[in-house]
Amino acid sequence: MRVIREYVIPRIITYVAVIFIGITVSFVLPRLTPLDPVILAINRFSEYGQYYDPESLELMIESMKELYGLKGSLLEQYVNFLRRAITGDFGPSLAYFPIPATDLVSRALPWTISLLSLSTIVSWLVGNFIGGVAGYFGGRRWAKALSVFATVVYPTPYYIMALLLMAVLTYVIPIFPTYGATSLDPAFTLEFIADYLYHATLPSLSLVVVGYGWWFLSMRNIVSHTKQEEYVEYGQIMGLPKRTILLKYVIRNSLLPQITGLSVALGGIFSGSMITEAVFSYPGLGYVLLTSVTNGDFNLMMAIVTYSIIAVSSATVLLDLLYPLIDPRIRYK
Amino acid sequence: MAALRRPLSRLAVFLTHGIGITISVIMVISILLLGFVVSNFAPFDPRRWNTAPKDQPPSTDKFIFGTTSIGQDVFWLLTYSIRNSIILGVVGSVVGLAIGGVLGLVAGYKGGMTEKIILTLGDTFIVLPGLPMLILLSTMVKKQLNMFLLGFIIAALTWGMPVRNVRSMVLSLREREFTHTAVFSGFNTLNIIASEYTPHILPWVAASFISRINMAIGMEVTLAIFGLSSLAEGTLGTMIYWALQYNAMLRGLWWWIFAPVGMVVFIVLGFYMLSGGVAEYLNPRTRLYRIATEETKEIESVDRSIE
Amino acid sequence: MKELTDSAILKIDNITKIFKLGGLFFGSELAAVDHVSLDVGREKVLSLVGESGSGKTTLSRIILGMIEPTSGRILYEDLDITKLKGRELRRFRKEVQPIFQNPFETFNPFKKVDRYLLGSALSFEIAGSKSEAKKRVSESLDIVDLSYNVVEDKYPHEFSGGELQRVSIARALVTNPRLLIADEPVSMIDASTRMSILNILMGLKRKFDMSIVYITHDLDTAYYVSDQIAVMCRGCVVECGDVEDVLTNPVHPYSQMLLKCLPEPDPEKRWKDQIELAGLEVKEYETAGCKFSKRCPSADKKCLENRPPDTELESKSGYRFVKCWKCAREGV
Amino acid sequence: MNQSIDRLNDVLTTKGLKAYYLVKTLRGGTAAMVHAVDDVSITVHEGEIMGIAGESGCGKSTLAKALYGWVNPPLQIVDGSILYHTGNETIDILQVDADRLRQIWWNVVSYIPQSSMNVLNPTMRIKDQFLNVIKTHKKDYEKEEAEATIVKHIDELGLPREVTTSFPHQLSGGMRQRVVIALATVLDCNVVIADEPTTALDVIVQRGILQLLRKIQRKLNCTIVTITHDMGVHAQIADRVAVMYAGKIVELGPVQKVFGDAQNPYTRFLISSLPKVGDKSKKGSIGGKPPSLVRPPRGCRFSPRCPYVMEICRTTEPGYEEIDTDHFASCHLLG
Repeated sequence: MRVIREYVIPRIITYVAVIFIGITVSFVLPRLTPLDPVILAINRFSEYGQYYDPESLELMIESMKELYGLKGSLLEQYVNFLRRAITGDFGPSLAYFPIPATDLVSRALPWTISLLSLSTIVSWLVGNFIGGVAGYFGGRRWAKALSVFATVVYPTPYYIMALLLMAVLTYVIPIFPTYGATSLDPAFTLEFIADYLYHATLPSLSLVVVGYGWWFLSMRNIVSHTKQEEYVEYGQIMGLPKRTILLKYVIRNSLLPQITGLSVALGGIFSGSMITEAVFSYPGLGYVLLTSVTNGDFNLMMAIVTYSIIAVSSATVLLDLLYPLIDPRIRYK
Repeated sequence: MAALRRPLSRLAVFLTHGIGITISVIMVISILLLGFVVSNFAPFDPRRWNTAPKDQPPSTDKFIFGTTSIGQDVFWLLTYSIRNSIILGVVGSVVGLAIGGVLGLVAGYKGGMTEKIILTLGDTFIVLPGLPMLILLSTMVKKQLNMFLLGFIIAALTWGMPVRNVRSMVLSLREREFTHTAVFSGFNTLNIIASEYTPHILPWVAASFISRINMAIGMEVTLAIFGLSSLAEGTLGTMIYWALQYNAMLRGLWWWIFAPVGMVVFIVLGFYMLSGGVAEYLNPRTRLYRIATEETKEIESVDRSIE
Repeated sequence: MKELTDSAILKIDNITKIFKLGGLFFGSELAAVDHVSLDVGREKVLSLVGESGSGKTTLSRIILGMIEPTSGRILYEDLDITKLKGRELRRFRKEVQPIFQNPFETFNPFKKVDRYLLGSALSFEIAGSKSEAKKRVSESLDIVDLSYNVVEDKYPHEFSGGELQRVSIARALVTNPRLLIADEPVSMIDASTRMSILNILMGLKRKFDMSIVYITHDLDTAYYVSDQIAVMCRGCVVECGDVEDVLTNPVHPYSQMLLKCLPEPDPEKRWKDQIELAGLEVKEYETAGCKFSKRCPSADKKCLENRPPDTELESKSGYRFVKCWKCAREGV
Repeated sequence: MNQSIDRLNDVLTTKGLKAYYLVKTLRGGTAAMVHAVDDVSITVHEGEIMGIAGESGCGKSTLAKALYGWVNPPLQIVDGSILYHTGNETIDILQVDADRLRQIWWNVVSYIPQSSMNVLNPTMRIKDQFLNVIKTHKKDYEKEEAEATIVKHIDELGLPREVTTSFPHQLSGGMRQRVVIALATVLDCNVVIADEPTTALDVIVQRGILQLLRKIQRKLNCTIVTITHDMGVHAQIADRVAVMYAGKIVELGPVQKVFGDAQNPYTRFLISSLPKVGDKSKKGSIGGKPPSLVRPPRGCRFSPRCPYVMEICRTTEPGYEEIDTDHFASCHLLG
């Protein structure tokens, strides 16, 4: 089918290229820096007053190098890193030795994905809809008030919002838990879901509130342009009811760029959710990343980086492929 | 004096252009004053520990913003942190914008294979989730971390977006007729980019420079929460880090956590509104309308838009 | 087309331009300009006439070197435009100047207008110093009935459409060009001042022996201004020759249809018959044979499948061609 | 000729219509009034095609919007009335409230906007855009019946059936223009106001559209008001023509009289000055530029550019007299 050939295949090619370049960059960059992670790890150990005689120190460095995959030239390291990475093996995690890094990541990924998708969808829908309506009825006072709220909320970084919410909703009015996810093991029982939601509210709330600000402002901006389009004026000239003009003419045509906007914003939202998880010690990728960083767990970090790149670019490609189903103009081409 | 009159009158119009702009200008000026002027009057080096009695709540006579559990005066520490965070923000914003801008110009003007390569690279960095990369990089350089190095790391991760924006601007400008007029008037490529395109690209660059400072400050604070920022150096991020480390919130030392968090929100809001105001003021359409109505006493040009 | 060496200032030789539509690798192709060969007579005004999408603007952009042709070449005097570099490119840009459709788009809204006038004089070594440049600019402004102080220190929006287009013509004249490429110079100008610009253009041919390529969709102004005419349809030149011959008794069915559809400003000469409009015009580019065959009343299978040859017809000036199977057969 | 002119009952009359744009300059904030339509009184007969001619900036588009009752800031009606005579009652479209206006639209008068090539909603199929209009303006709306009307109307106008199921970007410019015309005439309204219906089209497609307009007028027996700067278009399809200059009607009358024996110098210039195939004679152009509508010149607005200007022209405005049956003109030469 021409559309498949013309639209799908180039997208897949860029998808693979992006992942490849991303992984290569995240592999090469740290190795370019003059510092050697092994020496760093050794220094950290010796900080706790541990004394090693020279040969055991030598042995330790050798085995650490092996564990960190720092053996041989950059190219050799790169090749066997790729060979192992394709099979999902990033070597063992140093902090939670000997559990393979991949297991830790695959355990944490679903939490992040659920938190991320839940809050992104909510903030996308709410932000766009209210932004669209506020954009259309620009002059009204409530529209201006909403705009001011969004302007204040939007630039606030995720973790600051997380801290503020944590302060207010767990300390001042303690109705939410300060950390952790659910104490029960995951099962599709009502009780588990209720407990899961109870714990996930604060982290997702901070993501939703900041996300809402971004979508509200960008949608209001797009709508203020769309409502000056000729087909909208013609809809009004034809005397169509305001509701039809707002929904079928203004918002429908303004949503299209917001879908591409979503795929561009995914990278940022992903990082944002990781920070929020760290602040709320929510057991997603962010929290695992925090522990891997504090313990200098190099392999785990590499695993997290690789999985995040794959997760984000897959979501972006998925959105790009869905786009023609929504925008008739692309579908026809 | 006359030469001064025009820019001053232009500044006056800018300041009164919108309530949003006036507020944001006041906020930004107060931030810069605090950070770069007031901080020099600190009686001692606020970053050193135990220079003030611990856990003092804010009081009007001695410690207006209170003190920390590690014996630091919150107010003076805050002024230091503002300066460092702003330096970091400016470096992160400018360097990233420069890299992205130049690559965008080259991609837009050259086209062909170079454009495809630059764009794919740029897109990778847009899609790349910044946080893990940032953390990976800073763990590597943890020891020698200073404001400029941190700025460069942030710049290295955020040059993706400007490439795309500048490229699309250059593409549309290249199609415009006045580019061909300039070419046939004998101006070379450099002259065209420098004097023909800058008035069109400037608004975006100015607004984006200001809003990118927010992004850079935000990234540093993120690093600090992970304990990766240069903890000795005083930045808004490190203040929050130590406050969290010593559970300032749970122990009721609200002023220790509130000062940096409040200041981050204040800075970010001020710069965001300023960037919005600058973008709106320099936006080609409104600027043209202003030039038109300023110069011509007659509003001839206004007639033409109305059939 | 026969090689007209001496009397042609510009020879367009089998130029084709194919645009790729759609995806990165597999897009569909559209021949905006399809094997066009045409000569621009020295000190003559040739008008390029056609509807939107006929390829006339693309061809003009190729002549000016703004677009790369897919194949074919264009000779200006002894230079092959498609392969110009360095000094030769500079000489080409000095001697061939463009005039664009929308005066307000021709000048950068944020730049003062005299920058381009003085710039042309200085960068092509017409004038050594600013004062010398100012003198040269005043001379060309004089040709379009404008004086230097009207133009000095002014932004484009401070002029009316008619005035600014005259400034644009003056800018083109500063470098004493040999050939002007005017792309729809009057279509955006209101009727009352349109005639003054057309008269200026015609004056240039007489006073400065300049050749002009006048691109338009408006047959009336083409008849008024030009000596020779080329009618384009979907990328091909279907008929060309002296404007008197082509527009008073056209041979090609497409030119005939164009003339028949011109709304005469005379209530006595109203259209009698209904014309049938093609369903969805998009497919016309893809026809292998004559591009007009789908709408042509006297088209047959041959017209649909293979490209019609260029047949020369006798005429006073010896320059008359048509691209049509029927005309080739009947040898009109 | 379409209808014999003797059936003179009017369908639309304007009395002393003044429509101005209130424009604030940025600097001092002083409000300026752009006199786009200045004291215009015209009548339109039932079942005729009335042309309104004039260069860009003469206010003819503003008049078109006012006639349709589409008045939004900065445009405001300063004076005068616009009366529609339908069947038994007469309505002044400027006085009715919003709901009544909505009933009038598409039932009494419909509007074809300028640049109709891009007025169709890009993400909505043509059929749905028709259904929207019918649902809003037809009292007892019923989907099947509406769909049948659409198909019948499309066939009547000679448009291919698959147009209804396609999106606007799938159609060519000429086809989109025809869809907009079909949209405006789907509910058999009395008056259709078409603002520059064929400007952006090619000559061949333009002829098709103009002949379509004439066919609709004959089939639905409605009145069409066409607004364009192209005198050729008026000559081809209009029964009567009004010429506008700087917000005022300078001449109005049957097309033969206006073209054959133009009384006002500006009309004469508009008709004779334009080049025409077969006529190589040198054409002059009137000097100066269209007058500012903010401070229109005193006396006759054409006086600064009129070759026959007299002293009186610069001081007093010429009257608007009927020189011949149903042929009006305003110029001091007619004195």
